[in-house]
Amino acid sequence: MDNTELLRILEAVLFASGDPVEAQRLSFVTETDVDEIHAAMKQLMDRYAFERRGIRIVRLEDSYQMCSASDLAGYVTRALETRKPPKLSASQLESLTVIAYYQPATKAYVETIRGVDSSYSVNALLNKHLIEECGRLNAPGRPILYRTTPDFLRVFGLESLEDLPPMEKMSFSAELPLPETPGAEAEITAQES
Amino acid sequence: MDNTELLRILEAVLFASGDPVEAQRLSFVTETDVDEIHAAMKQLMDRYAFERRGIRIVRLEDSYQMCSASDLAGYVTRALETRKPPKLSASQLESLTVIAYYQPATKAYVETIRGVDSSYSVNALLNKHLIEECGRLNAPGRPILYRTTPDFLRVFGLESLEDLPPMEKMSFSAELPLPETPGAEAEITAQES
Amino acid sequence: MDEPKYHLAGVLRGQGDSTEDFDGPLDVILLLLSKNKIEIQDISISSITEQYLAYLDEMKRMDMEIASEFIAMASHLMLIKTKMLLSAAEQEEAQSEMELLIQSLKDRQRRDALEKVRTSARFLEQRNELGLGLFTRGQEPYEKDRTYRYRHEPEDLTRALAQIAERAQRQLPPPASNFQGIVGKEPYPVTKKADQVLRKLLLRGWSRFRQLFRGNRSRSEIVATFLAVLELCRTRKVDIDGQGDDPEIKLAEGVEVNG
Repeated sequence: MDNTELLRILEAVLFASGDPVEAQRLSFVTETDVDEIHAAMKQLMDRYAFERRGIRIVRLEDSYQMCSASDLAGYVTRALETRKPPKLSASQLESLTVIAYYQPATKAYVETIRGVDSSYSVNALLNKHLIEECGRLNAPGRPILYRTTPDFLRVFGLESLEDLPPMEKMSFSAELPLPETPGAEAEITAQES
Repeated sequence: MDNTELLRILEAVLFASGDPVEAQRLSFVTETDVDEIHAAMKQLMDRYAFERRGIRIVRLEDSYQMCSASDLAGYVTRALETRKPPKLSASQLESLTVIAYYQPATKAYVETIRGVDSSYSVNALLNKHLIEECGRLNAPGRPILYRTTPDFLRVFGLESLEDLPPMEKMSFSAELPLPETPGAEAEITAQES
Repeated sequence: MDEPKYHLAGVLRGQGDSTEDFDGPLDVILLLLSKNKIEIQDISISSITEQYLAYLDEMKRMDMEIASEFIAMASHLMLIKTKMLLSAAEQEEAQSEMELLIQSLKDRQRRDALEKVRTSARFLEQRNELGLGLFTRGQEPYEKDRTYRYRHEPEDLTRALAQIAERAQRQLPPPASNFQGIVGKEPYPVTKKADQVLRKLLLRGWSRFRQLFRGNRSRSEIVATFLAVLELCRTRKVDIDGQGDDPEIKLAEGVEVNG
């Protein structure tokens, strides 16, 4: 399959899906090597960024998803008469951070670190599809384990859990470049590969 | 607002909407004249068409909608279909066998031979394109006649119906009262087609 | 003169009602533990004392100023270690001080983790500003592909034929012997059964529906019991209270059992 045709198919499939699509699935559908899929997706993402399109593609671990450009959020919300989803409360953010860093993690673990009951915030995160269940801990009571979802990555502008800054060396002077500019994206990808 | 920015916004809004968006609404959101909206949309549609994108924009009256390119529908379907389609059940296989050997055959005939209601399995076989209608029997109620399709041959690795394994020694074939002789049925089909 | 008694908890609280002042020494202990991959739970007083003192020596050698709480912690560790070697009473005391130390270490570790989590949460909060503006869309409706993609052997057809033939054979009426035991003399007359049910109910005034069947030995006895309950309802001897498959059966008011 020639490259132009491949890019067309990837574009159509990502558009039609709405949800994140795994590279594996794209590879199956196009009968193309997964590595080539990643290369083609990179090409497509760069093109979108370079042409400053109103649509962009984000990578979420090994999946890709199409979304509207974030700087146009105001127009989108007005046109669709929706609102930007509300920001997380401080306690939800804290619980989410614990789960993001220590996943898979139980509610009890979140509560141990936070020192307060976290049932409410864990449920809120589940409702917002930012975390999901992923089995049970092999311990008395077999408590539920939670992990973050691809939605979590997208909503926090991360490509992968590896983009979470390491906890010990956290400092705000060395912020992650936001993947809005093409240059920055290239940098991140270069580091990863 | 400059033209590039306008196109970006239109692209983002159409993308996020999913449904058709009225030009009026686009005009309101972008604070741009409706005529200019139509002109800009024309420009965007032309660009999509020229670049042979996997996404296209269609105009419906005074609304615009983004959809995946229709020639890529096959890829989209394969990508989005997550559930494995079910295999033939035992009763579907039985009904298919009856139709294969006695075609063209009515549902009532299938039921006489199988001794059980076969509406569900005959419908399932139609949905799977393994059988198809081929006229009606000249009998009270004019019941539909069914025959196997080329897909049936492909699925069973047969070149023609003559390759069906012989069905000798089937004890019931003599016992059962056949509602019509196959010869008569064939005649009717010939008349109708 | 009495030996001065140091209780770890007392000292920790002695310093201005806060354990914060001891964060330094506790951090050092945590560091030493993690270096040796020892869980807080498995801490051994003698080895940690030794390592802690070695650490202080190293600081001294490097001419670093050692804050007083580090010295205080050292003497506490040594004190606990010493008490471990003394009488049973002293050992017990040392044990509880040890537990306090472990608790302090755990709290310290938790506080530390929470601090880190909060820093990371602030990072995520910033990223959230960007991510919340990314709008996604729902799935586009698509035409289902109904092509049947499995492969079958032609023999599947002959097997299906055989199946049909076999079933046709079985369509003969079943022999009368099959019905033995189903149709026959009723060994449990419903009236007798109704009497038994009433007696059961009389004991407590009510029963769970399923309980009435307890002890029934055959299908026909179960059927008789069921019919008896229906009959008792019809004649308003019992009331059914509740829904589902196991309601309460109550004796209707004013009902008495004869004999």
